[in-house]
Amino acid sequence: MAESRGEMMRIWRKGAAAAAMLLMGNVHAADFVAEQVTIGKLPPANPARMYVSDVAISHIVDGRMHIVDGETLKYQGVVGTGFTGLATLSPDRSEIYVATTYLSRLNRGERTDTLDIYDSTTLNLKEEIIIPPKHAQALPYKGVIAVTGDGRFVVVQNATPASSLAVIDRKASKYVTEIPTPGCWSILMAQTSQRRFTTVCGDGTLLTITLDEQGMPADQQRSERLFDPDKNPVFTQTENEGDEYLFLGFYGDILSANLGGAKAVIGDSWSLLDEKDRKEGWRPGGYQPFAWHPASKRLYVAVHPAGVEGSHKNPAAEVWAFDTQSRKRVARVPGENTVALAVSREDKPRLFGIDPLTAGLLRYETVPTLKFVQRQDGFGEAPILIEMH
Amino acid sequence: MAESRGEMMRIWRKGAAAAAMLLMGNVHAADFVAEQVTIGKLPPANPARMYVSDVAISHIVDGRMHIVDGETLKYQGVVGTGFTGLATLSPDRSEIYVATTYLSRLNRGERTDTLDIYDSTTLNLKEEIIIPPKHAQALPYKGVIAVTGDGRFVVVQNATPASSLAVIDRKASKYVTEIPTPGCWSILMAQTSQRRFTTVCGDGTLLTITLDEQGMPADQQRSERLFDPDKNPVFTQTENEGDEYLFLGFYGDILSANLGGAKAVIGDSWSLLDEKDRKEGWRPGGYQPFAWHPASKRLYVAVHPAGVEGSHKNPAAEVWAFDTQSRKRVARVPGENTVALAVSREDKPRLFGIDPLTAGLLRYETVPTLKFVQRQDGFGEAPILIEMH
Amino acid sequence: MRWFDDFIERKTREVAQLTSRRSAMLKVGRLLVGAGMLLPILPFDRQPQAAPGGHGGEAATAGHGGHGGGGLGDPNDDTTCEYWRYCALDGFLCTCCGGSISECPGGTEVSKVTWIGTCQNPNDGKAYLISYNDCCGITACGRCMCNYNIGERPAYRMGVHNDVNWCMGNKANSYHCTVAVALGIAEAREPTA
Amino acid sequence: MRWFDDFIERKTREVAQLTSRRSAMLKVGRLLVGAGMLLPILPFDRQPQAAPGGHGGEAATAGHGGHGGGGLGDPNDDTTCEYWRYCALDGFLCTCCGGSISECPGGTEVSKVTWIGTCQNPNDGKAYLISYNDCCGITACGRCMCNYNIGERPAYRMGVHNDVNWCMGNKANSYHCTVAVALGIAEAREPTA
Repeated sequence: MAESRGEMMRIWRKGAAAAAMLLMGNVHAADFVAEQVTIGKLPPANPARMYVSDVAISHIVDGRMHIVDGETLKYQGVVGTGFTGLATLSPDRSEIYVATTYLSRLNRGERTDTLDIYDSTTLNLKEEIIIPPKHAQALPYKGVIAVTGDGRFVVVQNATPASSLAVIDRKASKYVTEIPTPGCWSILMAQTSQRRFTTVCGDGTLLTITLDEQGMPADQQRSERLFDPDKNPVFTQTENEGDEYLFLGFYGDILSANLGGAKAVIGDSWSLLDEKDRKEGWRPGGYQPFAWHPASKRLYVAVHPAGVEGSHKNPAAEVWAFDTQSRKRVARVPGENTVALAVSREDKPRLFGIDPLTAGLLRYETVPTLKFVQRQDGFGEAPILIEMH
Repeated sequence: MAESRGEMMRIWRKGAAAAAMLLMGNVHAADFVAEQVTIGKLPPANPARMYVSDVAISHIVDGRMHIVDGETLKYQGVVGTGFTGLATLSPDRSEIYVATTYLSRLNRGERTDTLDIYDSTTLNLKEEIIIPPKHAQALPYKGVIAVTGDGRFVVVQNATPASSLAVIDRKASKYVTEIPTPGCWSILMAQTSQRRFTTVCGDGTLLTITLDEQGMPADQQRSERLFDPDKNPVFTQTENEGDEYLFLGFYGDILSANLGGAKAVIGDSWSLLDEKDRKEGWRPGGYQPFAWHPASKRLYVAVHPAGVEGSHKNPAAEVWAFDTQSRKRVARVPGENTVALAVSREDKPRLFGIDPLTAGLLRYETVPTLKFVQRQDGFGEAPILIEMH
Repeated sequence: MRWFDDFIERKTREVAQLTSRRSAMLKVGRLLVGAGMLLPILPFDRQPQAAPGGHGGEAATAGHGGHGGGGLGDPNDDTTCEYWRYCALDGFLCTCCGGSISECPGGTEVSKVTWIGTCQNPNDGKAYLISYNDCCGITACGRCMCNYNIGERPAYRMGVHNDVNWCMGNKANSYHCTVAVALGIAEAREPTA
Repeated sequence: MRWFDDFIERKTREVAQLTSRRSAMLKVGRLLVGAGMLLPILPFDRQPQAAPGGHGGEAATAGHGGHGGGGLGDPNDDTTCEYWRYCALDGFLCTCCGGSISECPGGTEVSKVTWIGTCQNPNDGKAYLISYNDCCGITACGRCMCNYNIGERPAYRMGVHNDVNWCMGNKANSYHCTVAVALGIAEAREPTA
């Protein structure tokens, strides 16, 4: 008995196929070839592929990034993002970066922060780079991790709670340095420079940092005031076309800045709201409350009426589309409770959202006009951020 | 700006009370004493306190044992049980033992298995004893971890999947040895001996192991056949009065054995079912399908009608009470979908259950007659085992 | 190697005896569906959700089951618990996690050890030996939790037990989801009880 | 230490400006309750559940909210999201996790750093500075998730930001639940907008 049990284990260790051969000797081998278990990989990506970050707060040590085909809203795979992991993709979309924390005893013990690097096709872990144990254990807002346009440096938001940035050299697979950024948050990459990024500061200015070729800070310059944080705070999420960045104010303003130079240049601003909207108290809200498709000059905003102090994360009653040239609203459709918006980078872009009531993903068509077309529920527990392929 | 931010952090590090004093200097100090945050501990236990194991399979690395006051079904605290942790209490209820796995990178990396020891009043971790990385990554059934009556040795079920037992010396805080138990499962402690336990084997026999004073196996003896595993399998859960152990068969039999000696002695068996019950297909089902209160000779069983092959974990349609002396059913009440039953050790015992549809805990009174009295939903995600204080 | 052949013979007999009929499976299955045992989120409804865009077929995910579906799951839809091969499966369906009936999702590895069920294929009436391999090493999938127990037995019969993590034999031993591959055709007999 | 006093003064002004009225809080609160943002399990209803045995008062737990409750939560019941001190709280209520309004549950440690809100007490009409301390070092509680954001601002105003883990400054830095202690009385002003 003991011996045969032992042998059973040994057989099984050869895998299902071997076990199948053996078992079938005594069953019906005729006409049946035992199936093999294989490992899948992702199908070729389309522009509608979504990477959806989920903080899984009820099991906050075990967060996830769900990969979903936006054309069908079919689940394609998952990358574990650990304890308040912050995730993004390389500019060429071949790699997924996750800055996260691992504790030696799950919820306690020694803290190790890493930048985990996954192949975005096989979803295999390629590398792990140890970083200082300071990565921001924060909700995965857009901009808390970013990559230089040439793919060389990954920059991660830190919080202890003092704010700083960690610079990691992806090519050399090593951590480079920490840049203190007191009172500032988020990383907005310049597009015409491969060594420059900007962070949003609590006094309403923008701080632009330029790296040298080794990833060390070579220059830091603070802009004029972009916003009044007391009277007219902005969301940290931004959208951009090249170096032209758009910011969204709590009370419905679109602000802008050019982040290409060593010092950010504040651009003009305008309001999404007309008199009637204002009277009805419409305001933007959510965790990723707007999306911009520069080629078509369309801006999409998640909005709710009767906005009050504290409603800035409220789910959307409507999604509004604007033409950023004419600065006019061109469509308004049901919001489906979305708290996030992202638009695919393609000629006929699709707009995606997240309904937190159902952990649902939402798909809108934008051509010829904005229109809600599909919902699929049950993508994890607390998805709040969409990154498009 | 930078300096003051830095100082802000330093102030906060002194804690809320210090911050309060400082802030209040500029607010209204009058008549208000800033509150302090303290750390609680559990109130004195009553016999109705429950320790409820929850495998949290959707985040299987982060399981839990919920502590609940059975008198009120009020949540009292939680102990993290890690990745498929197996938990139990010391005989004197002063300590909680959790045998579990920690992976160095949450879902991958180096595996470390530990026996974690918590104070059952403060819920603080007292000690961690490293054990071989073999603890059974299994659902927390009753009997997969057990403690000798004198509290000295903790015995943990291993599976690689080959079955063995790990013996840990609690007093010396060290792992002692591994005892191979091929084809057997579960640990049933003898009560009249402090160094003896029995495991249930797949050939229907019981294997009794006697330890020496160092915790090494000194003797192993196999009983006659208790059950026919092909024709009449038993659940691994057992209930006992002293060394008299009761087993429950899939098809409604109560089997018995005395586990006090070096070799288990098989006792007699009887059926819970009468002819009509059998015709209606009543069967026991669940993860902890029965409970026994020896003092009152009452046995409680979770049962469902129209039982078929594979229904042995089905939630209960009814709970039946039996008098184990007369072997007659004395009550039948609604099952509330319970998959677990446990009875408090007190004169007027209370019976508790788990409804997996709602992660609900159920409370029944048993005196004067069995009666469902309370339900409270939402205790974790997948609670399946109750241990009473 | 005679003892070895004996073992295989006994094992084969054992699983054959555990063979169950589709009808029994359905009866049990529905009840367990309602029960939602081991579900991360309860209660839920495992009806397949018809995706509005015509790209349906993905089952309701654990905890977020839609209520728009109708009737029993299709025994030929491998994204529903009612798929015929799942008669002894307890876990997340890899078909809902980016994999397929025989393919572990990207980033995982296949469990080295498995448990075995015997399920009847309603299309040919034959009983098949099914190997349930867990896919291992990444965070739990959490989607399409199923819990069928036909032929399942307690851990003293480990090879037909489904309440353990079958990634336990792997170095990367966390549990993600479960595939169900057919190993061979078994004789269909009436279950023992 | 002049710069230091300046800081405190500025900070105090800042939080005072963020003071909000109860009426606003209720409006927002109900909407967010419906939204269930950051909920582990969705959707749910945060009405307090009346425990049949007369031992009620524990709020519906996240993911398993009952539908038997009625009306708004009581602003004086600290096991409901609508409790007045929770106007900028985003997390699990320690009052549902074995702790109290000022007591972390057993086995945890208190966060060394906190975020601050200013909430109006409906009983005396005064605005109080509330320190939200996270309780740290053990598995997340998962019960009574609340998400109010009155006076909350993005992370460039870290002291009034609630979307970070405030256990980050502790050695035992996983997040369990949140308490809400009153630090002092602030001047009640109209919120900025």
